[in-house]
Amino acid sequence: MESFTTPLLTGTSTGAILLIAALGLALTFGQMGVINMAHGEFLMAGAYTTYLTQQVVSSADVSVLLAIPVAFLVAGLLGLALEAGIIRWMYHRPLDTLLVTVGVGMVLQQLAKDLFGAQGDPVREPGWLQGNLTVLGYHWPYTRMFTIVLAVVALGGLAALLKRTRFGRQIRATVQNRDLAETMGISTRRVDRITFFVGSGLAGVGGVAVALASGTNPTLGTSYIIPAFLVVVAGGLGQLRGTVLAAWLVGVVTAFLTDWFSGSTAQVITFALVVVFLQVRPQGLFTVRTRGLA
Amino acid sequence: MSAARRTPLATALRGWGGLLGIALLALALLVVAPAVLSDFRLGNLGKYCCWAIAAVGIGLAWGRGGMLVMGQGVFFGIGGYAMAMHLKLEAAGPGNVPDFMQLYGDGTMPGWWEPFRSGAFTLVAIVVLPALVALVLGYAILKRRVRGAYFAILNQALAVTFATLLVATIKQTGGFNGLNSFPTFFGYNLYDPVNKQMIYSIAAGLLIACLLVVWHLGRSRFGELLVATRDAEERVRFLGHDPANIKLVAFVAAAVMASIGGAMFAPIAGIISPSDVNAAASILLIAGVALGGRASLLGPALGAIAVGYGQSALSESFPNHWSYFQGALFIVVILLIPAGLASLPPRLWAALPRRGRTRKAATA
Amino acid sequence: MSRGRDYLEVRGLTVDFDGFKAVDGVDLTLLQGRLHFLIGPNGAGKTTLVDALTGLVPGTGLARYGAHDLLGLKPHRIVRAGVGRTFQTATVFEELSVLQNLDIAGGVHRRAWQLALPRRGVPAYVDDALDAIGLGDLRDRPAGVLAHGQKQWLEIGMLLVQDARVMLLDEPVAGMSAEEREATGELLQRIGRERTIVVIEHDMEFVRRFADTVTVMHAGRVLTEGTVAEVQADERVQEVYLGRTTDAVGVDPEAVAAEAAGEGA
Amino acid sequence: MSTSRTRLAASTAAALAAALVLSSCGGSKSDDGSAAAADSCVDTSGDTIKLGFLNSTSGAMAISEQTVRDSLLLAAKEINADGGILGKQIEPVEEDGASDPAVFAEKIGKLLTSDCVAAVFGGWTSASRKAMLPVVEGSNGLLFYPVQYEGLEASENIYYTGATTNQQIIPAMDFLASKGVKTLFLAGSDYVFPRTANKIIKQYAAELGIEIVGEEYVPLDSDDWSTQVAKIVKAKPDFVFNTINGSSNVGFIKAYYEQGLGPDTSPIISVSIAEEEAPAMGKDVTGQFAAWNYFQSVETPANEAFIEAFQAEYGADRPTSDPMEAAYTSLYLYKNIVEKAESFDVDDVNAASDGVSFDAPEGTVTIDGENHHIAKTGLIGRINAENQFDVVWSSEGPIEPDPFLEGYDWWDPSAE
Repeated sequence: MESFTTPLLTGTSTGAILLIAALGLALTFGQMGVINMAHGEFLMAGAYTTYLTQQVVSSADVSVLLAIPVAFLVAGLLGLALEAGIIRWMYHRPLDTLLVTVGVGMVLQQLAKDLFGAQGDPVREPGWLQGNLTVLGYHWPYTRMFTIVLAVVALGGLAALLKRTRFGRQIRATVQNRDLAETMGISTRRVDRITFFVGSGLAGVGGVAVALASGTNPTLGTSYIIPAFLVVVAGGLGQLRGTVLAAWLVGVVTAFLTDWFSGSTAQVITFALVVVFLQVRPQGLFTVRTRGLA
Repeated sequence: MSAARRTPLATALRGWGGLLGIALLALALLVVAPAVLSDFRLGNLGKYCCWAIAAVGIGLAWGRGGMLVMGQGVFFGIGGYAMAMHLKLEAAGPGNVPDFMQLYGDGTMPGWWEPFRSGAFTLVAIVVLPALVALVLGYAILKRRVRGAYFAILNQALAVTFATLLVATIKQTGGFNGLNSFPTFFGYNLYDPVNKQMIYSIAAGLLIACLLVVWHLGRSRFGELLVATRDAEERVRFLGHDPANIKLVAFVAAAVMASIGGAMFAPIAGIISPSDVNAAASILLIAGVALGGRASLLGPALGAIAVGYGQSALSESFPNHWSYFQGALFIVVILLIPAGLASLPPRLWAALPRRGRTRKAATA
Repeated sequence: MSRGRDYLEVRGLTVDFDGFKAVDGVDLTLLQGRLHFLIGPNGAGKTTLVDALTGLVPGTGLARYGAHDLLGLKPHRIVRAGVGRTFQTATVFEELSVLQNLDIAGGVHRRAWQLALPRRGVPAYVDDALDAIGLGDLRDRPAGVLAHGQKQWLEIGMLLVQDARVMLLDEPVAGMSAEEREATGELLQRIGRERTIVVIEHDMEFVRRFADTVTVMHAGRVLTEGTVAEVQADERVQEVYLGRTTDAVGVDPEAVAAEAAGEGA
Repeated sequence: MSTSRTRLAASTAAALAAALVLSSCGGSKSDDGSAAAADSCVDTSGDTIKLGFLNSTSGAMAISEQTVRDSLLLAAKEINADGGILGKQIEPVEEDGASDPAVFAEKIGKLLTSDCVAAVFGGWTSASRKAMLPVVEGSNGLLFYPVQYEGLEASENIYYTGATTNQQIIPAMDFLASKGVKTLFLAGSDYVFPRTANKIIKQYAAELGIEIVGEEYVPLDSDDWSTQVAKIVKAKPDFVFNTINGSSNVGFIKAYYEQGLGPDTSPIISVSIAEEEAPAMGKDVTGQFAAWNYFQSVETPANEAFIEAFQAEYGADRPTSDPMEAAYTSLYLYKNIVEKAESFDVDDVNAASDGVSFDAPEGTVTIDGENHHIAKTGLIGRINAENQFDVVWSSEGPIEPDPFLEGYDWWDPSAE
């Protein structure tokens, strides 16, 4: 039983971090078609924000909770700056956005190295997250369970924003038909900016979860960005349900493979599985337009 | 209708111009460089040439075919490791296994190493292996109409996976350390400066050869079709072509060139390791192509050489800032001069006020 | 090839978008040598019908041309089978010259390996098409600088080069001046003798002037079919375009606007 | 006309191919693989001598390697102040290895053949050393490598001033045996050093009667250890042998404590956590162990002087660690060999190196002229509340280096 519960639970919490990272991407990539390769670095920024919050507010009990909105804000503002400074000039060149943001990611990574050192800094978990819960033989750390809670909150918040608010309707209208939305009096520029802010902010929240799970280091974004993109791709665009399922599956499958073989083999097989999956279900991967074939 | 008459001439000139450019580069690389550079600098230039060979392929796949091949390190690695395996076996001598297998493993050699004892097999494998991998992978991805960002992401994921696989297979591929210590190259002593120069010449020659191939493809109907596919893939479908096939050809060609570059890189650098083929290495290749001009003929090659040189030179003077330079390079080039440096001279040329031209137009 | 032997037969063609039937059980027989016009209000399913016939959207039923059922083929195979189309907004390769645009369409005349060769001279089929569309003087101009109407002609020329026996043209004269329309109509009549040509059109003037057969579509179905006079006399057609005179059949505000813009230019 | 153009292209290609064949024929094929090295270009005529310092000051390894660079510069400064080597002032030529083995290979080539330095000091990862090895052998140069490594190597052109396996891994195992450890769990990064170390550990454990109850690896850059740590929890080993590299340690330590493990249940003995790393683990690691040959807490006069000089130069908060000390020592050892040989020539240096010793901060070290390693004392430290290491065990005097473990009859290199 333990050999089953351990990977299932660790995989679920890994999937939760992946989900928070992927949610932001699903928003900026899925809704806006912008491929932000610096998203991983926003995650890293969120992690360092957690660290810095802890430097200022020394009580770990409070600082981590405080770090969640602050990290959202920091990463969100970074995203806003990126959108306003670079991406908005490039909406018609999505592939090029990808490369520009690779460059932005490099700069942010080096900046983090220069500011905080390459070694990485520790983040203490709050007292109320110390300890673990024994589930069928697996000592499930509270911090890991907390990432799941965080993911659920992020998911719920995003879903509520998209489905229940006026702004959410504006986003959806803009995605479906930009010109029409504009004629209806929606400021699509504003929608773009806010979407990017929220999507990037979610990465910051993911960073808090990462910081709690494994501390900070300048390159932590690179290990999440590709899996997160694979999650968005496999989940299908504009589909929160798909993203959730894909994140959970990638997390759990990787955990089981890690358990059975090794971490490296797990990475390789997971990638192969995603490619094979795309062979079977490429839906959402392409859109065919008619009338004006542009 | 002077325009109508002049344009074919201009087109012809462009064809000649490309050839002239290649000839000048050949002169610079094969004649001038060996004469003026020290052995050490020439070796470095040889390394840049290997990257440039891969970059020429990227120019074809990305610049002309619109496929952002962010995982060319994989093919670079296939060629590099194939060559390195042969050189390791050559160093081990007939019947012996490479030294690292005795150190890290149990001294037995995996069966798939055995054919690489043959130099001929290795040379064939350097071309055929990447072609096969690119064919299978490209077929799976491109036929499913995966393109744009998805294609790029899957490619990069592939590079990450490939590097992970290499690091994890210590007994088979040397792991993180990669393969190194090659005393000889097809029997030629690699420590001998004369032979080093010879290997440099081969790399530079192969670069020129790849440029000629791309020059030719650019003038061919395939070249036109490839550009057309990049600009309007669906439209090409309604010309009776399967765009996937057209892109597949370019993808395979780019893979083979990357592999050739990697194969020369191993003996010149004296090492091939996961860090030469991972996602970061793949992105560095893209940086050169973007800088030089992705869709131009010489741009990718010159850009790759420039980035290689920049990395050596800048890391000598500003060790900590190479990452900033590289990041800034992406941002500035892609944002402001997406067609790369190759696009600047024509633009400057066009911006210059020229009386001669106006007069000509007036009389026409 | 003798007149009238070649034809495209459509039986029970249905295109279903998640329960919404954009094309619903359409039967059509399109004969060689005639100019067929497909009219109907916006959303009638005209373009979707053409999309289905050219493999752009999946359809069920039968669309037989020669030995092929088009519905089972991929787009490029359909083209190779001799069925070509144009789009509402002209899509030519703007950076390539007129000549290169025509040449690039000549894939059916070449084997795959020949693609690796550079162009040498101008093939006869390209020259012929160039003459037919009357752009000989502009052959070396980049297609991007052509006027709107010239782009449409170039697209028709590309269909000629690719040897399309069946041409499905989506509003080829939209935005053209009166003279250009006339020239286009004559061009279609000329090349239509040996081909099966289907034109989706809103401009009734143009339809009246050149149509041999008119098919009226409404809500995914064929409403009626016949000569211009027959169709105009049909009560159901008038009902579909309720509140308008028969003269304006098929003219919707968008088309009027486009027309005005075209004439103004 | 277009036909003639194509012909021209074809003939150009043919001409190039011919040129290639010719250039290949120009290569000289020597009979054997022996190095046909160029003559040394080292300039010993002036009153300075150039030495190359090759460390990564950028990339992932920069944080570690910068500390080595600092120690080397300190040693150079001290030696210069003391009159230099054979009366010549050291002129350091600094290069960045950029954490990339290929760059190390390129840069050491530059230092040896272009800058003409007399010797190079640096390298950290095994990959960087393996990449430099053929270059330094090819040009018959000298490299001083200051980091503990997986052994199984001895080059005429490299001096290894860090520990080989019988000076770190084997003492650690002796220590575990002395503590009565019966079960051991192996956790490492998925690369050469941990794999090789664990191969040795497993064979020696069999000899010592210690049972290996698990062996897990994660990729070098991975932070997620929860699955593997769950296996440790299940196996309940007496000790965990940690060969994890770099920042992966943070994730490991985190998961280890979170799942309820600690020094009182299954303590960890590490071979890569030193003074620099201990405070960066995010957990209080007091009570855990590490095996090295030097700790900042070592009480020798030389160490007192070293720490004082280092902190005066770089700040009182800077800790000193084993690789830093080994780098510092390497420059002094080089000075001593050169002054014994009275020559900077590589062959003269090699001829004189056997038995040369230095009173290093870790204690007296002596060069073995046979394998170019140095005799060092094995130490086990236990982390205290100040993140310093209390020495709790020490080998009986310096251990003679034995990189190929020839003196250990339980060692079978071809076994799994």
